[in-house]
Amino acid sequence: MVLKIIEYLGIVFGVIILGLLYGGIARKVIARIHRRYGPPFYQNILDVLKLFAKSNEASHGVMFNLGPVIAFTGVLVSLFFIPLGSFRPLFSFEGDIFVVFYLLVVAPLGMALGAGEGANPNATIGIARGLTLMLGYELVFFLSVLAPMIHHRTASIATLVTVQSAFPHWNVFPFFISAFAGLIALHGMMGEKPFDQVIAPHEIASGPMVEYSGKFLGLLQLYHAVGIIVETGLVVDIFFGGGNWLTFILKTFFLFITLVIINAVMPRFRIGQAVKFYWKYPLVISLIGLLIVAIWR
Amino acid sequence: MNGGAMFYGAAIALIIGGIMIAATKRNLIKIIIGLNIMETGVNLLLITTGYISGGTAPIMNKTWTKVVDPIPQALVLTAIVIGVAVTAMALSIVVRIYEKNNSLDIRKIKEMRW
Amino acid sequence: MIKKVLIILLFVLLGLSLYSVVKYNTFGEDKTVVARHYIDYGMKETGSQNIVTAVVVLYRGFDTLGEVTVLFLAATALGALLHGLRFKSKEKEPSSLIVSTAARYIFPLIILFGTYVFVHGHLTPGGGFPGGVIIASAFLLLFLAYTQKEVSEKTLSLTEGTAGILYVITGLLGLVMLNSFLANFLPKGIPGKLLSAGIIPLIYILIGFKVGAEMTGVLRNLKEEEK
Amino acid sequence: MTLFYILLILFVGGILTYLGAKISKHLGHAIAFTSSTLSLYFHSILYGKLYGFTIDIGLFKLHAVAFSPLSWLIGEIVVVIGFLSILASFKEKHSDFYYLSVQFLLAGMLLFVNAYDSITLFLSLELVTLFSFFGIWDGRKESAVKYLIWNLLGAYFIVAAIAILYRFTGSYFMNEVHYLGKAQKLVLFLLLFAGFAVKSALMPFHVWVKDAYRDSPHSFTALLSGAVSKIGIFGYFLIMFYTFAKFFIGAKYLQLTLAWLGGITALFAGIYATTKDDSKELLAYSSISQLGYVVAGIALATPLSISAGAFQFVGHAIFETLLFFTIASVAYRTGTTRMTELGGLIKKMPVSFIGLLFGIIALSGIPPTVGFPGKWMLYESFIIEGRILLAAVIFTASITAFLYSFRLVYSIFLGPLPSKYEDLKEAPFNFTFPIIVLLIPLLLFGVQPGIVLYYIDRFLSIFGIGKIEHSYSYIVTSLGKFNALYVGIVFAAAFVFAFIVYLLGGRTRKVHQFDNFTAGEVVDESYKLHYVDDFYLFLEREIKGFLKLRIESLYDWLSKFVDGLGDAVRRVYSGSHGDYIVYLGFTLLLLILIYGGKLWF
Amino acid sequence: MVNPILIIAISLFGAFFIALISPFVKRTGKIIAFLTIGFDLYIGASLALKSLRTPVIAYTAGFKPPFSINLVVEPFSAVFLLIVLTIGFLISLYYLAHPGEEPEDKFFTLLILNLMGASGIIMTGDLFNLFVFFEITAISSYALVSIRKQKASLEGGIKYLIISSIGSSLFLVAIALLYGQTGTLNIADIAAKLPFINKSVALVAFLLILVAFFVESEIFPFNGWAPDAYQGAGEGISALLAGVISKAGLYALIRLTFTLLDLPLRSKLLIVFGIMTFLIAELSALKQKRVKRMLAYSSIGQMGLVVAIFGIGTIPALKAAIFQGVNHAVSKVALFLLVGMVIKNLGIYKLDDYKGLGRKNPLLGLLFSLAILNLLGFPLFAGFWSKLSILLSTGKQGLYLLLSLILTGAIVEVYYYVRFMKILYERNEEASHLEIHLLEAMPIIAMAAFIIIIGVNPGLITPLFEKASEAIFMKFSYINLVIGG
Repeated sequence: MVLKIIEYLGIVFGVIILGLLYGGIARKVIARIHRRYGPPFYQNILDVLKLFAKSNEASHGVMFNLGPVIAFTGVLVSLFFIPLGSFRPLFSFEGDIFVVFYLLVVAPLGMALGAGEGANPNATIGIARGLTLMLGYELVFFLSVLAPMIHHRTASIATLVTVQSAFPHWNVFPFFISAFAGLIALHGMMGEKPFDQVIAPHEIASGPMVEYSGKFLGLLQLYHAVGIIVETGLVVDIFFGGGNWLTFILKTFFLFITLVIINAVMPRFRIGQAVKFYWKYPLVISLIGLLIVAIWR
Repeated sequence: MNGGAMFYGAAIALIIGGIMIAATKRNLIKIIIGLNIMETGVNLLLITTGYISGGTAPIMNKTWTKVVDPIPQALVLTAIVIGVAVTAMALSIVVRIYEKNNSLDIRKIKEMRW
Repeated sequence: MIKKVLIILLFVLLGLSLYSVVKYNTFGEDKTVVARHYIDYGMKETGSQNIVTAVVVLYRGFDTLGEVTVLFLAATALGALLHGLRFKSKEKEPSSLIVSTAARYIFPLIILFGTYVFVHGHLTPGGGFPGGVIIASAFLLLFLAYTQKEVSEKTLSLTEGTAGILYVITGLLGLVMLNSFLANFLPKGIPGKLLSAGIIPLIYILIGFKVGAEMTGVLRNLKEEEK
Repeated sequence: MTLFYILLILFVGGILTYLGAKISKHLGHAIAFTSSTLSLYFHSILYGKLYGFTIDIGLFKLHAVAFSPLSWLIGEIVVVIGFLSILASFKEKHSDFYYLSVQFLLAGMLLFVNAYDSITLFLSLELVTLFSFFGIWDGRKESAVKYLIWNLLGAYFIVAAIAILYRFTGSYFMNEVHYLGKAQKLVLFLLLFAGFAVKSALMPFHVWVKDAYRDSPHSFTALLSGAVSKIGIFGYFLIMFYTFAKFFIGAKYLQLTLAWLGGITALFAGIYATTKDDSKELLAYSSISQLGYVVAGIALATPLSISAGAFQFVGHAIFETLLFFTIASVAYRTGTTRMTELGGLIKKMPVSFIGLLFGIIALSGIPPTVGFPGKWMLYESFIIEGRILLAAVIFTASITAFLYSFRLVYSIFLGPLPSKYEDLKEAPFNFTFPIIVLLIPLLLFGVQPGIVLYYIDRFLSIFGIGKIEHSYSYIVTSLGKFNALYVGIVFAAAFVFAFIVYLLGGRTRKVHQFDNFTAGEVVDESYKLHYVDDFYLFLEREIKGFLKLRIESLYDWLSKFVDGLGDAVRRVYSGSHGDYIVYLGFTLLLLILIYGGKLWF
Repeated sequence: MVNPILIIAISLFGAFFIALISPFVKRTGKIIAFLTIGFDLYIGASLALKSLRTPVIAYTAGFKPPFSINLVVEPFSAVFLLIVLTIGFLISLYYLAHPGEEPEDKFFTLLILNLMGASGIIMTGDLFNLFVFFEITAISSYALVSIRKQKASLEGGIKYLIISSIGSSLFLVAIALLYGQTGTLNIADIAAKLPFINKSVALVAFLLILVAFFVESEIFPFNGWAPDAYQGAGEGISALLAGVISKAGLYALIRLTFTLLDLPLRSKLLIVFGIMTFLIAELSALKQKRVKRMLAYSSIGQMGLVVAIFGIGTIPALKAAIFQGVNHAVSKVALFLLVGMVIKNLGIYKLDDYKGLGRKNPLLGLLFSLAILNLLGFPLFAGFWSKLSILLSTGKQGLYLLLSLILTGAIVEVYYYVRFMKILYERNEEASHLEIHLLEAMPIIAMAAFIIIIGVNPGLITPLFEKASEAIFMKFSYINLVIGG
């Protein structure tokens, strides 16, 4: 029992470190593309440590404090329902893809609640944009994920991973259209350019995070780090066959870096444009993907 | 044209003529006259219905041979009285209307509508 | 104009269609059961020589009661409607000497004639209604001749009220004695005599008074408004 | 006969409340409290029993029998919410008649869910309509009129169906429709469905909801949304799985049409909800949207989807009521329900905030609350049945739920606190008590959905529909599995972990809300820091065309048309006697010509 | 010994008595009218009770029908007699505390005679006698409508008089036609001879009778007089029109079309004209600004509905129609009397002037609401059961179009009545307080009690309607009753 708990704690820490490293590498990659030097790849770990070390931080109230905690809780909970490579947390069998969908919402909700109490309109604008954007990408993501699900007649992520365990059986091959739509959705989900209206540092000063500093920002960094692994991991599990811990890390890493590279060269949509974009192209693509599945079956 | 056709025709003509007068005239007195003509027509119709060829008044003294139907006569008696009553009623309303409007024109009393 | 023509057309058509039905009713032929019965047995059953009177007062006496009521109603309604009416009328000229003198002599004669008509209702054509109206015409003459002449409302009211109540009581007596409203509970006598036909002359007398009073009332009311 | 006595208690209690309140307000309150408590108690002890009664009123016999297991469940929802609503309404200003109407309304609803013959059904439906009308009447009369007209329309659909049913079956009992033809069954079914659709505010019969919910007394809105709308849903269950069960289970296209109707309702209402400024209007649309899920679920008529619908419907009763009670408590203190005038109340009304927070969490369907299992089963059943587009529509609808529910919680409780609310206190016990009470099932059924599902199972098995695999904590479908208890445990553990991490950090210091990041400017109240006006303006801009397409405009046109017709028709009465005579003559001539045309020839 | 004649005799006695003493003792009409009508009601009620077991027949002048006029009280006429006399009694009770129209003695004489005429119409077994009583009712109604002597009442009165006299003349033409064919005037006798009548004559006579009594029972397009008469008349008289006069016309219509001339086209005509009236009147009521005119249109509409349901002609439908007729009478009379109290106190006529009255005067508001809700057919009120029976009986015959039209009209009706209720309960500080005399409110309270008691237990009264509808349905039992035995 104790061992089990320690094991889980270890995984959590591992994921956190991994996520932070991904973030750091992303900064580096972007910098290089922008012909800058960029920070070291471990910079994010240092940032978090620094932030947690600070004290005497401004707090605006209980919900303001709890917001980051809930956000972090949200991603941690989702983590336990997603198979991480060969490592299958106990609960990944006890909840399927729809559970994960809804668990993934908890984190943004927590952030939103916390930011809301900060009484900074920038934060709220960011959240409103985030929710609106959600109206765009979530549906696309949902529809693209449905394709392999319907084909394999299961909603359990663990089962999906099992059926595509060998290389040529990756879902991305038969469902490449859906996977493509899913990747566009993932891009928005992760808030990478051109879908970074939520943060939009130059417009609304980092949006929801505007009032946060110190350990709150640290928690949000952690949330972000774990979020990267959870979201890319979900796509890897569904479309790219999961794999053992090494291949899983590699797959998520390459997926993430691809998105980051796109991010680095893109400008930003207006929020209306972004939503409209999702309703136009990816949605149609995902529907075509579903249609193919329907015909194929 | 036999007698029946004549009397019945006259009765119907009176009725229709009376109604027509009531419908088209504007003077209240004329309208009431129209109604009276109509009543007369109805009475004629009733009486005609009770007529028996060659019959006399149904008074059973020594001389009677054939009498007309007494019932319509009784009915008409009643109907006449009722007609008088209605006319009196109508005239009294007209008097009042004249008092209010100083006119007998029914177009002046079209205030209540719709 | 077109409207008027259309209306005329409409009613002419209505008349024609009514006529086309009315002509199915036989004309001048012998009548059926009920009328036959009245003609054959009427005199025996009622004691009245005048079958119309028998029908009016006995067989369909209930109608007649209604009829009286209608007249009463008209008088009352007239009184009610013209109550308190005051025209700013022009000065009334007194009528000419000829009229007023003649009226003085003719008035009692008319009254007498009216009385004769309603008393002999069961024997000869006539009856309470004509008689009453004749009496009222006497009062009309009076009103014409003497413009200032008044008939007391109290008298009229008393007359018509009493007559009416007596009529109802007569009917109720029939109900009490013969178990039928307006039944002839008096001896029938010999048809053709003045004192015959049981309650018929009685009722006709009451009707005569009542109608006389009511019609006079109507006239009085209509005269009144001219003041 | 217990049910009869419950009804009697409510009826007599209502009258006594009315009379008592004439003597003293408190006496009236005491009587209302007593009668609602008694009815709650007596109804609760009926659990698991068969109960009912028959009374002869001369013209008809009224039968009330708990023939469906849902009867008790919905009855219990009704008495619980009724009790809470009455409790909360003591603090509000009401006419004496209000308490009478609420108690009569409860009686009507109890009678409705137990009605065994169509006369009783219609009688109780009309009772519900009338007395909820009086409830809203206590708020604002225009909306009450609108409510009444619409609900009468629904009732008339139902009475027409009953009349036709009576013609063909010669019976007032609802279940004797076997030997009707298919088309007849369809027409009857649709008539009844439309009737109940008005009550449960399914599109396109939803237009009364916005006004009725916004303008009814706040504690009464909870009852309206939590219990009265359930009447319509119970009606669906009644016709789909009892009266027309054999017909409906087989009618695939009909099921699909109705399910789509539910889905579209859920989506459209969700979108409308995001654009509303008034919190009660927003919740009204959210209520419509949530009930759309229910319809979509039960219309699909598989055991899983019915369970989903039924669960969602229990969940809706809990969280929607909770939300309306929190709004009621806010409105009680601040006197407004407009979100633009509120803000920052979390510091002043923590209990209400917690209620609203959990309410919206459940509303958005986030586990481990009561909102999730229903939605989960719904998706699973749609995918299993291959209704993918429908699933997508529902899914989109549930995203809109995030949008509007965040707007709700932010605009009222978060953001800066207007200075006029500095001295605000938490709402009185009458309001916080219902909130706290409703939080219990909200979480309990969230981690132990089986409690509700076992009850739904009884319904499914009695009506021979099938069964789903579940225990108290987990549900299994052919697609996947969901263990609510584990989600709950993981949640707790993760929260503890995250909190520990939080505690690891340095100390914090409390600052005023205006003391914030504003690019160096010093702000005060003259700066509009509360982002509430046109919250989703950019979204509204994108869907402008869609928002213009409203069924209301059709209804407006219709009402204008009737109005104009009335104006035109009454001109027949031209006031001229000549015209009247001509009408008379003309009609007579016409009749003679029609029926006696041969007279002429 | 209860004899139907007594109603007529007592009424006449009362009326003549008022005439007799009014020149000497003023203002006794009120009391005498109240006593007379009360006595009438007592006799009527005992007659009705008796007739449920065995129908009562009374001959006049000691001869059997068809040679003399007879009065018949069987369950159908008993129900109408009860309606008419009860409503009349309540109206006279109302007038005990409410000032009558001037001149009072004559006014009450007219009232008594009007009721007598109505009960005569209902009881008589003779066609021509029916005409006479019909005229008594009509003439007294003309007088009662115009007795207020204001412009509006005179206008209403003269229009009523013109249209109604034409109607009654047409009736007389029909009588002449029928007499010419059968040689008898007894309703039962003519009905028995119906197979031998020339078809065309029967048809035209039927149509004439239909039109004549459509005029009286306010059926479109013969009802041009009705809104004006309602609006112009005093409020008690409007109540009388709604509760007594139109009901008597309705009775005659039903009796003559069901018993006298039982032609197959009746059903269609009654339904078509009835529902047309219902819809047109309800739509017209929608835009009215005056309370009384709105109530008038609603009254017309209700009559149309009742006639349409009578047209269906099955026993359940007849029962429903009678029930609805009773409910309409009760509600509408209550409404008119309430309006009368408002007008007496405040002198207001417009809908908008009622703003806040119900809030300020709880009793008034309550009674208004009760009457309205009953009329609209809400549960716990008697109207619910009658509306329900109507709809069920309509559906039972498969008349779906009729059903949907009724429901459509009902929605319109609900709309304008609830709007009225809304105005009554609107917040208005300037609303005045009403002095309500308890005696004046007494009849309305009695009607409210009736509404609620019947609403909770309709079984108390429906057996009566059941019998009545059987009685009117069985034409031959009536014929046998009058001339068979």
